[in-house]
Amino acid sequence: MKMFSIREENLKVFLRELSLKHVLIAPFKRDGYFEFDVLRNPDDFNVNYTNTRLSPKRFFMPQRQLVFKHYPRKGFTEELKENSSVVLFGIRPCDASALSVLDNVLLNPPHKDALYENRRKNAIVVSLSCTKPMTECFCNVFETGPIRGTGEDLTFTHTSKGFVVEARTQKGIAVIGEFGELFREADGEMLNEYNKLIREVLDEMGSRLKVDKTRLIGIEKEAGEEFFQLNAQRCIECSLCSFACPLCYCFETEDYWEKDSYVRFRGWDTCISPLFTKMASGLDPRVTKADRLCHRFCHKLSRIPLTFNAYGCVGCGRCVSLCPAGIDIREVLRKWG
Amino acid sequence: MRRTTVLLCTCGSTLLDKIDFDKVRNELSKKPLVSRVEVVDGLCKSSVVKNLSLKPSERIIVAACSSRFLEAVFKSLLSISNVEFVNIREQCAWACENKEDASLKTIRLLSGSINKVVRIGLPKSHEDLKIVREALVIGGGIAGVRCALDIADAGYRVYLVEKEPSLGGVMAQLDKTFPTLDCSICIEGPLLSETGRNKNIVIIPNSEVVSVRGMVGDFRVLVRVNPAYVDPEKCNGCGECANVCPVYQPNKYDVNLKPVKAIYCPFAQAVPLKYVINKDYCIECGLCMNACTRAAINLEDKPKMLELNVGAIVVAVGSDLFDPRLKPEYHYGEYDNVITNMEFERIICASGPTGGVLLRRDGKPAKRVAFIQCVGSRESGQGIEECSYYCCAASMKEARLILEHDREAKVFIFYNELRAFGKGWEDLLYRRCLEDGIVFIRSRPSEIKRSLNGNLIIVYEDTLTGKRGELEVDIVVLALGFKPSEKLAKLAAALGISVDDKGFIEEAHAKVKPLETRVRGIYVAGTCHGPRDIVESAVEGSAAAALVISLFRGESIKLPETAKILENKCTGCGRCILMCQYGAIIRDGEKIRVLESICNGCGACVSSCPQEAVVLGDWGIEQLAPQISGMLGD
Amino acid sequence: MSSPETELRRLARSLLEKKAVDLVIGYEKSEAGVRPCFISEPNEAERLVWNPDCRLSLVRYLRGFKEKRVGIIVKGCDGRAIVELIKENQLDRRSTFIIAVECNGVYKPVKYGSSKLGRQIAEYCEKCEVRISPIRDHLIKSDVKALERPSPKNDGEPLDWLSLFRKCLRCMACVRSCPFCYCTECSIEGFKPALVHKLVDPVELFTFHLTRALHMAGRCVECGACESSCPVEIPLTRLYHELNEWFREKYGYVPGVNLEQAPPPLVFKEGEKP
Amino acid sequence: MVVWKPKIIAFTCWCSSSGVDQAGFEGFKYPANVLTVRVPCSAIVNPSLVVKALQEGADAVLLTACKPVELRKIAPSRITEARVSLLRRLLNTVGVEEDRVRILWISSNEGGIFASEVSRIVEEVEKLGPLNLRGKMIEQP
Repeated sequence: MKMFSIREENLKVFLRELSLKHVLIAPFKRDGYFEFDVLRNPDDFNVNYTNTRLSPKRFFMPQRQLVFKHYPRKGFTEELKENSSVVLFGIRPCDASALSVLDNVLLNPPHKDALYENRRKNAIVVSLSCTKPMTECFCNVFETGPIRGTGEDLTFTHTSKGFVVEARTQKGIAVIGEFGELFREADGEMLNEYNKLIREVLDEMGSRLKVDKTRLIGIEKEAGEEFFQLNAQRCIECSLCSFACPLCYCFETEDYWEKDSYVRFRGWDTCISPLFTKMASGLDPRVTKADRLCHRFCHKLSRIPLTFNAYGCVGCGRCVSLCPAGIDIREVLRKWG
Repeated sequence: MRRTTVLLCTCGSTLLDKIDFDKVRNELSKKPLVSRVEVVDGLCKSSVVKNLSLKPSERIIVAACSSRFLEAVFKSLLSISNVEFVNIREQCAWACENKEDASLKTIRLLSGSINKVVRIGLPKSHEDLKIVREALVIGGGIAGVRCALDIADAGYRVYLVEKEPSLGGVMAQLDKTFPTLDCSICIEGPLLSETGRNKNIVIIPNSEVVSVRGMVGDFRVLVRVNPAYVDPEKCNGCGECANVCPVYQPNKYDVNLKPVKAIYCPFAQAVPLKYVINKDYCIECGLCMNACTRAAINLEDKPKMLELNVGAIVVAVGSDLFDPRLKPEYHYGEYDNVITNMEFERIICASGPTGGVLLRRDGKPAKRVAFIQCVGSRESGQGIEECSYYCCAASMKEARLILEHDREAKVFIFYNELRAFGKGWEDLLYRRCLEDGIVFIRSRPSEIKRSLNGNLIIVYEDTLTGKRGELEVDIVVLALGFKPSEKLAKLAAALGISVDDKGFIEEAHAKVKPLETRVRGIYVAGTCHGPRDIVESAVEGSAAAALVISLFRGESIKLPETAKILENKCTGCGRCILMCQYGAIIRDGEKIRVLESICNGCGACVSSCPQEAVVLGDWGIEQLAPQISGMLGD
Repeated sequence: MSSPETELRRLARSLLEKKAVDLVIGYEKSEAGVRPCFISEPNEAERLVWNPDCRLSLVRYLRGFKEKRVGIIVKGCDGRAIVELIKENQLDRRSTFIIAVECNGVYKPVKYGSSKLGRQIAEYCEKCEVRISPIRDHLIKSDVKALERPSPKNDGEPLDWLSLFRKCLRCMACVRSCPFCYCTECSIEGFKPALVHKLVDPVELFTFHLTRALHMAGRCVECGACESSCPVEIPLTRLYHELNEWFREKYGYVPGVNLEQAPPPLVFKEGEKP
Repeated sequence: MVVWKPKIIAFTCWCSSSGVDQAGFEGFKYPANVLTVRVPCSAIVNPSLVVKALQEGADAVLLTACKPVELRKIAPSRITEARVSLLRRLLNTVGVEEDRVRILWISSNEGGIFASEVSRIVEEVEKLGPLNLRGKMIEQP
């Protein structure tokens, strides 16, 4: 795809223009750490932001959303409101890649998820490359970063002379076209710096963790492994890893009645919860914590790859950093990768 | 699916201009789960309710007047448990300024109740308790005997447990009763022998209650029967054994004033009239065994444990009296001629140690006698703070007995307030005392001194005149107040009932449940729950019997709703125990248990449990939270 | 004099060698910092560490080992939690070997996307008055001086709790990490959607947090397990502290400092002013 | 324009509930936005329910109970008293006016007191304004 560039001082202009035409969501600092939210003032955006503590998946899969209402004397009404087009600016390549995995899972016919599609179809995803990956990051393992991911429409990379912009999809090209006066083609000097940057960052990260991904498929056979038993002792069964993960997409539904209608909501669920697989009969195929923990890793590293041809982990490092008990997926990768 | 029906009552069309029933009906019909909304006139008429053809499985919301009026109608007509009552008359129609407000409030209240009623499970199979129609009366004094006789006469079996060898209690020890000066044992004696003859009464003398399990209708009571060393089945009370017995002991019946043999029968009118051995004095010489023609004596007798299964218990164990040694200024136990009123009763009694002649300990006749009232009552610190009820009348009676024996005698009564409130007390006691020249001195004497000739000198200040004085007398009688014993507290603990701050047994309610205790099925009579006289004790014995009989007359007991612990949830943290003011929740090993017979259903435990492992009827978060949501959801 | 860490390792090793305990719960080093570890072999004792990153209370793990004799490393607050748990009949004192380590305060955790520079002492440690567990079988004194406690700040300044609650994900990390959340069915998890639904309705976060606060009132030992586990850094300990203060004022009750002092029933005596 | 009226939930114990009935019976009028929830005893009201009521849109919550001195040693409503005090402290901390939760001593024959107290409280809550927790918890500032 074509490489463009935008000058540093024009970024704010671009953001302001974007926010006038679209709902602009970008990370900015609130209470000490960065979070995605509607960016009202482009000055709040800081190019040197660290990745957001919580993943941006909630803009496409809210923690809880209405599926339908049913009125006793009228029938069903589906709650598919037309969304205004959303621009997610400043997403990191890992999180953008997570969106492409989600697309793979949720937009593949015949099992299309209408609620997800409704939010996703008009969204424009603009990533900003990581040039200083955090210590928890291991996106190099799954090739989901740090410079380029797999789900972006546009990829911005910060160099000393401005931003190198790569249009990755037709949607991306359309955005460049829309704000043509701000962008120009990237010159050779800039591209050289860009390529050098890619090499440097990848080298730095590669030295941290090297994994032979083809071997990961075999984890499933190791389910009884002591490793999981040990970590299960530690696990406190909060659902933080799943909630923080940019591509944990398991959901559950809840039905109840309100003033004049029955409603169905759906929202995030987590396979770490002891209730996740518990059936009404009392049967539970994953009784122990170790079973559930193993399942989580197997699903991400072996089952999703087998079914959707992509990994269920993008190496963002959120679960590693946030787990109160210090359970670390990198240990799994080291052990079996 | 179970149907949910809303019944709106127009209260004889009187509410039509207060509430817009059409609007209410329309709004409610829109709601999920509501299958039927009916506007009817007069739900208090059973014909109206019958016409609605309600089914037992239906959930019903009754919007009408106060549930106090309607609950009975619905309970008697239908076996529907899921009925919710909403008061739209007193709380909506009559309390709101206008029709619009009242209608809105009606809709809101009903929305809440609809949300609540669907959260109530299927009717619980209410297992009624079967009643064991036998009663236990603890204590064979006048209250216990009266009670046992009344229950027995109604046709129910009664176990009468008495710690002494004979029934009778304090009344049997008294010489005369006030105000009529009737002979005490002459009145009580026939009652005692009637009790002994009654086929429905099982007298268990020499015994005490050790523990109680179970609840109303089905108590299991463990009784320890202390050894009498004489088989009551064989003993015919001939007294041959006592004749040969070489050892004397003080007789408790005579307040230790008169000796009796170590094998003895406490008094002539004793019921049962059987001999017993006091092992503290018996030297095991075996003479009695030889004398007994029926081989009734067994010196190796051991205590026996007896388990009784009864449906109700009456506690009538009486109370102790204040220990006058705690008042050193009166020198009781030190000065021979300072005696208690119980000792006086035995001395003045014809069957007593002196054959009814009032003598000083040195054998001289007593000519001047003083009574000191309120010893151990009506003062803080020692004794009890309240009036002991009986003693003014008792001392006046005793004063008159002295004069009956000896017209020349001089009697003084040191009183604080003279309380002659009972039937006949004023005319038959007080007036006659005045006429007889008994001197009343309003004072609480500060000290009793002893002069060289052995006479006693009472130091006092007359609080009417303010003058200090000293009075020389032969004998001082201390009118002792009641003082509940520690044994009573132990018994209460075994029974699971509570005692008040003075140590008397506490009533379930001082005004409206005066004879019931906090444990359903356990009643109280006589002086063990406060100072009383003979009349009141007998009244209470009969009244407690009536309560027992009415309990036994019913087929089964409908227990009020009590808290229940969901054992699969309960972690045993004990916060409910901490909260229960009735002491109805206990730790039973690893588990927590609700004592249903004590639980009052206040629900303090329900709201103290962090995970709703205690439930009480339909008043949990599970029902109330949706109710609130429904009310506020507009 | 040996460092606390060395002493700790030696003690754990000897306890395991003598079979005085089946298991020692302590902290070990992990790639991201420090994490709980469960040691049952004497030679594994070398893994144990002790430093100001050992913040997560290990007491909550005790309920997983009810059948075993457990040695546990506790800070002052964790020891107080044990005291309260014994009072609540949740812990067998005899099967627990309490290794008290003098605590000089722990660091605030460094979470995803926040700066690692300038480690700060956790806010709840600033208020802490019990640095050594009141209940213990062995005491390990600290050789380092206490972490610098900045003079308590923000105390007078009320927080905007509603907007803090709004950030909550209801991931249940606060509940799951808490030594006291041993209920078989958490009332605010949404099994029975009476108080809060299983799927979080944002307005229900108010009920969620207030209910939890009410359940913690008079029990919370302010160990900060909830706060340090929270992904959105809600200072829950400060909220619970406020309710503990109520208990201290009304009943003179401070949770966890005295095993003999029974928790007060939530009742006002006659004449007491509410 | 719709005039805002506060919504108030009143948990009424058995005794005070018949006091509320008496208020209507004697013809005392009080604001219609006071909605009663009948419970056997005030002590059964879990403080979480009060919180829930505020969350669901109540602007204030009342607990009516028997005055403890009327009873003897045992008075479950003293538990309620203590709980309300604790809850008020909590609400105060999180920035909700504590006067939105109150306890009222109402016995069976005090319908008149109920009516007048409730009217006064409604006025006070009107001065406090709407609580609107839903707005505060969901909408961004």
